[in-house]
Amino acid sequence: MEIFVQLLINGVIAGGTYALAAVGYSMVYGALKFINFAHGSIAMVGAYIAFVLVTMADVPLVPAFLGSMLLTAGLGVMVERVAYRPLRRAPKLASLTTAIAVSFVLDAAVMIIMGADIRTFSLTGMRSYQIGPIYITPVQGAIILTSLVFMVGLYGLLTRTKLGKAIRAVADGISLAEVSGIDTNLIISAVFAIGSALAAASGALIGMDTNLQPTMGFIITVKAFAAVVLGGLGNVWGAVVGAFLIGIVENTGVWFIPPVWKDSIAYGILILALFLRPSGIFGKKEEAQVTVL
Amino acid sequence: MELALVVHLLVVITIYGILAISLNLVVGATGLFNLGHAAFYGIGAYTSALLVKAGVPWLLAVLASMAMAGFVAFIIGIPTLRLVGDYLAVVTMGLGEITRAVFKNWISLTRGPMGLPGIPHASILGIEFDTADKYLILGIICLLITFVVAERILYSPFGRVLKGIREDEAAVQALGKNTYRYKMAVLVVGSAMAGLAGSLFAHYITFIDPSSFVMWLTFFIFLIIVLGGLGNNLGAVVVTVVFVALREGLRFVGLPLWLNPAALQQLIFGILLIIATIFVPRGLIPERKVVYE
Amino acid sequence: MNTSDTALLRVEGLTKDFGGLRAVDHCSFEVPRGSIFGLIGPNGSGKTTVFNLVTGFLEPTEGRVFFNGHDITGLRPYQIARYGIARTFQLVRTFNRMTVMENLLLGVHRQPGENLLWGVLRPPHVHRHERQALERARQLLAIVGLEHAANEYCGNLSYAEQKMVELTRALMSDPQLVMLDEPTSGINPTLVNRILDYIRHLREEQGKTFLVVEHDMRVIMNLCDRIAVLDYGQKIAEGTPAEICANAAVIDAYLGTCAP
Amino acid sequence: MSAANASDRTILEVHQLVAGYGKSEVLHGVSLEVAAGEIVTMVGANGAGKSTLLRSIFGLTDIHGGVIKFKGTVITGLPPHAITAHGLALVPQERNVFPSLTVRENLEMGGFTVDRATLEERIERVFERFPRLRERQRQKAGTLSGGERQMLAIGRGLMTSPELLMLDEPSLGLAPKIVEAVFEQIRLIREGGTTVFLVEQNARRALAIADRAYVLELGRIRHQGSGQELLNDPEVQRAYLGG
Amino acid sequence: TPAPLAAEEPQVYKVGFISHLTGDAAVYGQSLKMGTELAVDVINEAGGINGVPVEVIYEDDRLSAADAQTAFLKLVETDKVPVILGSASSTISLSLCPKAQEKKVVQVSQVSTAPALKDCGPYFFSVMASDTAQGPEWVKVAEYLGVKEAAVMYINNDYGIGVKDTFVQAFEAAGGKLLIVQPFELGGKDFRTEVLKVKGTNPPVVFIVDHVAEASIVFKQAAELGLKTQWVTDVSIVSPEVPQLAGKEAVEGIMGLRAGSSQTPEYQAFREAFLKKFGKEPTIWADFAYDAMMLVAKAIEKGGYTADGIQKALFEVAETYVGPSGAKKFDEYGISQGSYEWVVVKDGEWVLYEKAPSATETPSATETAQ
Ligand SMILES: Nc1ncnc2c1ncn2[C@@H]1O[C@H](COP(=O)(O)OP(=O)(O)OP(=O)(O)O)[C@@H](O)[C@H]1O
Ligand SMILES: Nc1ncnc2c1ncn2[C@@H]1O[C@H](COP(=O)(O)OP(=O)(O)OP(=O)(O)O)[C@@H](O)[C@H]1O
Ligand SMILES: [Mg+2]
Ligand SMILES: [Mg+2]
Repeated sequence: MEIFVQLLINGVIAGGTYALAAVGYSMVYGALKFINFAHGSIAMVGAYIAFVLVTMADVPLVPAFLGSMLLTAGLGVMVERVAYRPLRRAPKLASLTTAIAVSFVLDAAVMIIMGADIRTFSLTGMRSYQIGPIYITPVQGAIILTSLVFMVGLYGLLTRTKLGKAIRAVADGISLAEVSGIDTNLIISAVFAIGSALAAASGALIGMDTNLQPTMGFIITVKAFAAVVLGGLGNVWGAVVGAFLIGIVENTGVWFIPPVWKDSIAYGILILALFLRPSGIFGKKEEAQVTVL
Repeated sequence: MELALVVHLLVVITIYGILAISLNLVVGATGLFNLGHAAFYGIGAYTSALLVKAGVPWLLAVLASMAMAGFVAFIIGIPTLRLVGDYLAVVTMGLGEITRAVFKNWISLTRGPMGLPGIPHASILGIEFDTADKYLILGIICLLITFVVAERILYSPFGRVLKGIREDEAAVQALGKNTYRYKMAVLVVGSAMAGLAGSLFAHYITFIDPSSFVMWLTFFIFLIIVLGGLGNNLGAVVVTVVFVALREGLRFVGLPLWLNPAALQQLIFGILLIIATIFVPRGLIPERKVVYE
Repeated sequence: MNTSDTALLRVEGLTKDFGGLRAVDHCSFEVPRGSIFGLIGPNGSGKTTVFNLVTGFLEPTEGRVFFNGHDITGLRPYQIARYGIARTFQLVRTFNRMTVMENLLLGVHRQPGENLLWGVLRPPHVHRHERQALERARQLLAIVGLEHAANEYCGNLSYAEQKMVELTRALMSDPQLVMLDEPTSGINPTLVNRILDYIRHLREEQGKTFLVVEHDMRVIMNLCDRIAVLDYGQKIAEGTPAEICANAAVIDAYLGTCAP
Repeated sequence: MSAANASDRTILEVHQLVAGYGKSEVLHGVSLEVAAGEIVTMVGANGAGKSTLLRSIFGLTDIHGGVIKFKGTVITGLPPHAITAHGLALVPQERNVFPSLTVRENLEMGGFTVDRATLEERIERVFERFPRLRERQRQKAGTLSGGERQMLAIGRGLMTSPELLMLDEPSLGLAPKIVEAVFEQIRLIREGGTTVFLVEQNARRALAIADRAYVLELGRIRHQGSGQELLNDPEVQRAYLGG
Repeated sequence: TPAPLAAEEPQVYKVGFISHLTGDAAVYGQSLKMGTELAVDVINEAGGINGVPVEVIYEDDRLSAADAQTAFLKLVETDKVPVILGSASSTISLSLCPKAQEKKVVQVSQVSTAPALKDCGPYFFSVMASDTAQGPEWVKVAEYLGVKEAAVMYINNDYGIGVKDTFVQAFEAAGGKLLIVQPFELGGKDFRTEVLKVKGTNPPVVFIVDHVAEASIVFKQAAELGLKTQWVTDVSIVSPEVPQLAGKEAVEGIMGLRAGSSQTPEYQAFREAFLKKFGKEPTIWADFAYDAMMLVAKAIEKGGYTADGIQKALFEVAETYVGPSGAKKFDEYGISQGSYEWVVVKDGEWVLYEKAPSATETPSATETAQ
């Protein structure tokens, strides 16, 4: 029994890291509706920026964390300018191409600058705390908490604020948004800034929980993508639920099935879920038929 | 570049060319966002390698590997082809990874991560394709056959239905076509072609292991068809040549050692990719317009 | 099966709920074979929803649809289309990255070349069918004045031109029943006249049946044999154009005035 | 109204506009003027380039030549949102609502640049004009019926209280009573001081309320005159009014 | 006697190098590259080989068999190298070896250890002992610790499976009982559940075969989850990064096998030179890469700059060679013998395991040297 509580917690911790990545991912997806393949790589850069600030520039943890979010936001805006904006009116798959290319570039750049070595924050005093039968570290707590805070914040941003509605409007029809007086370039820059800052946060926290490698972005992208789709595209809380679901399923699944099938379990559940609900857990089927008029 | 290297690269090009053409049928023509293509390539490779090692003639083995890849595609298609867009993408990505997990963990059959060494060269009726030069001839023949078949598919009334599905599946249904069957047909055919490529690969390199069939390969082929021009087979082949030449050509640039040449090659490749996509967002040779006199 | 000889399409107690909203409410009507039947009603009264229910794009909450005596309720759209029902969409759904001609050729049912094997091998009968289809497409394009655009991508056409492509595409399959959702809105009045003439021609010469949704009363009153009126998903009236014009409820809910 | 008279109060001036999509040219040198307070109608065959003209004024096409001036300022080449900021509004013919936003959110986006209080007031006005929209205000625009959608599109265009409102076939898909209402609204809007540029296939009605009108044919202005003149012109009648 | 020279003596001796320099496993390839670079520096500073400097051409295999072949052909056909170092992964090395045999190019792998490599052919060499050698050494550790019950954790790749299999076989043959044999996936970052399963069996000792990246996470998460046990690791975890990455507390007291010996003057010199050149502790397997390059240089010196010359000379020079990773004497298949030293983490550093009996019972470096 105790074991199962810990298993569940393990799943929640893993889910938290996925959720963190998924929130930022769904932000960008919500505006541009393309698989932002570079998301994980941007998260990776964010992690390295935080790492450099903490271990090389001796910046305290929290300011370093925020600083990395800020700098990575700038990077996101730049990436959008260079690689996505010129393709705004091109087919979506063209943006997927440049997104993959951006991840090539970022991964390689970090490898050139920082080397391929595995890095770690070497945080002191990061022991795990035992609460009843459960073991959890402060970083892991922070991961879960941050992902929930980000989710609530982003949900509020998208549904309650003018910016959020403008983001959805841009996603729905860029020309019409322009004609309505919305400066779409500005909005999309904002989306990338926020999305990349969230990515940086996820990268840094994942890096603190485990370690950093220039190639760590790929798996972040994949898990975020899977979580977002499972939750139902364009749905912030769906993304988070999807992420926690994947985390929990993986971890409890591994208890019964050899861990070499860990990813397969996650994908299996994903496939099953989409078989039952082709538009994701929270995606609305009726909306998929919107155009039938 | 020396001749032997050129011949080798040409063989690689024929194999990737077949992959590109086949993925193009599924993605470019029909609009099915399939991220699991590498799995069918792997199924072809393993089927063929295992059969030939068991004494089956290559010609039979390659047919079997195409049949096997097609059959698996059929099974996979049953639950997944109801899905659209990114939902399909994530599910095919998952199935691709599950397939790879099978290659990796069905050790008694595939030797798992240890890989399958000593695969005999391809041979037809006693003609051994045991040198790269001979193999190139075989590769070109297979590429040509694939090309011709794909062209005939694309520009047939059948292909017209595929394009219609890409544009608006529901509208095609309103015209009395069972779109599910068309999608299934093209997935099976495309996957069988990938199986052919897999067989060619296995008997060329003579060693296969699960790491040759990773998701990255699918993305790589994706880049090729997007830059080639979705729905254009010639573009796919031309860009395969350009890609392979460029990516491998960068090895000859003589980048300074202190700058980490391998990573720098990746970086340059990524930048070139971004530039190219921005210049030809619809691909090098956009889809050919079907003109009726 | 209660087949009636005259009705080609029969709708019985059709109902559709969207969440809490009842878009179509126990709606019943019969479209006689060889007639032009009008379906009118205020915006949002459920006309398009009826179309979607009949053609299998939506599943009814309640009620049944019969075509030629066959119960077609709940069939998939392509199955229903194969019974001989063609439709257009209120918001056009042409295949934008295909040419006008390709759009039209897709409209033909059961082409041998649409089979994978025949498509690749293309024996003579495939070519023959293709030629016939081309011939027919050209005739139809001439009627709507789009012959010059045959090889133009549909996405590059104006709104009304796309609408014409959709109309002709629906006719390519030689359907028994043609369901048109606002076929003339946005079309230049001069061209509208030509299209109406052609619809009448198809009815007279080929005995085709039409179910037409339209807001332009000149079109409806001139064209239709019978008209059903929907309001809030319910059928509030049915009759000849003259009867409808004289119906106070209809005038009140929908028409304002009526001059057939 | 004479041309000279018009130019005094000219609000929109299009001079020798050549525009199209990529390499294909649709407008081959269109010139027209709209004076403040007018209703100007444009009619023309399908595919003549009417929508292209409106899109070009809003910077949504590729402009190869010519000048567009609004109140004396050149607006050619500005991004669309900047043009909107000058006081123009466009109700496009297609894709004229945000499908995944609710009706109310669509209206809010229409008034993106307007402050909160004014916004509420204007939304209220739109709901008064189209009561159907009030009933549907929390529904996603993508699930509206065709006519409801059109009402919303018009409502969205009114949110900025523009100086010049450009409508691309506003009566499309609307029930007869609503068409009445829309044309009535257009008259009221003009009386409220807004200039209206109207593209319509419902040409008789549109010409009837127009002060002046243009006929566009194959990307060129073919006729121009007062609404009544064109209504009575036999050639126009035959070609564009259905005889 | 001077070796037979090639017709025209080149200005520089080019040596090929193939490994994963980008992508997921780049850390290993880059590490090998550093070791190689250091060796090249040492050789060239000493005046090269008979006055001719050495140049290594580094090619990326991107962990793909097809790309590895491209890299191989580029090196062989364009750069005309008679000898190639690499690759890091056994599978890529396996995929290359038929081509190397066919083209008669010497392939010296630094750290590929799959047992199947011994069938490659005469042109293949590996400077690291086969996986099969580690299992029996673990059994010795178990005997020394006096445990009859243990758990095994292994990484699910060719290397992990190889070591695990030989250990399981030997341990059970010696009457040991395995409480759990727990695999985990390469490239993972979350091994909490795997660790929890192992914890559930309360093992006195856990034998783990893994790579640096994953192992450091396993140790960290095991500590977080309160798994208290005696860890014993394979050779590829005994690297200074592991205590750094996992955190000192998490790895304190972990035992491991070191390939070769850190006590030798060769290793100390290597470590110093590495620190000087790269400003950090020697990375994983850099010592093996160093030795591979050194052996090749010696073979060129002795056998001449031809594949056949190098192939023959390699056996001879290895007889006496002792490098930072130990003695490198090749068996008939060109596979180097291994010697192991028991180490333990103290204050975040791997140090010799004091209580160990003569840890190196396999023929030791110094014994074979004459
Ligand atoms: N998916 C949906 N979800 C919620 N409501 C819907 C949905 N689809 C349609 N409706 C509502 O159902 C009602 C009927 O819509 P329908 O499209 O059938 O009207 P219509 O009679 O065709 O109107 P119009 O003449 O404007 O085209 C409308 O009020 C519409 O808002
Ligand atoms: N996106 C586009 N790309 C290329 N050509 C286009 C595009 N859109 C329209 N066209 C061409 O421009 C011409 C004018 O189109 P436009 O939409 O302006 O016509 P319109 O006068 O508004 O017609 P309608 O009455 O049908 O709305 C058409 O012939 C069409 O072929
Ligand atoms: Mg409707
Ligand atoms: Mg128009």
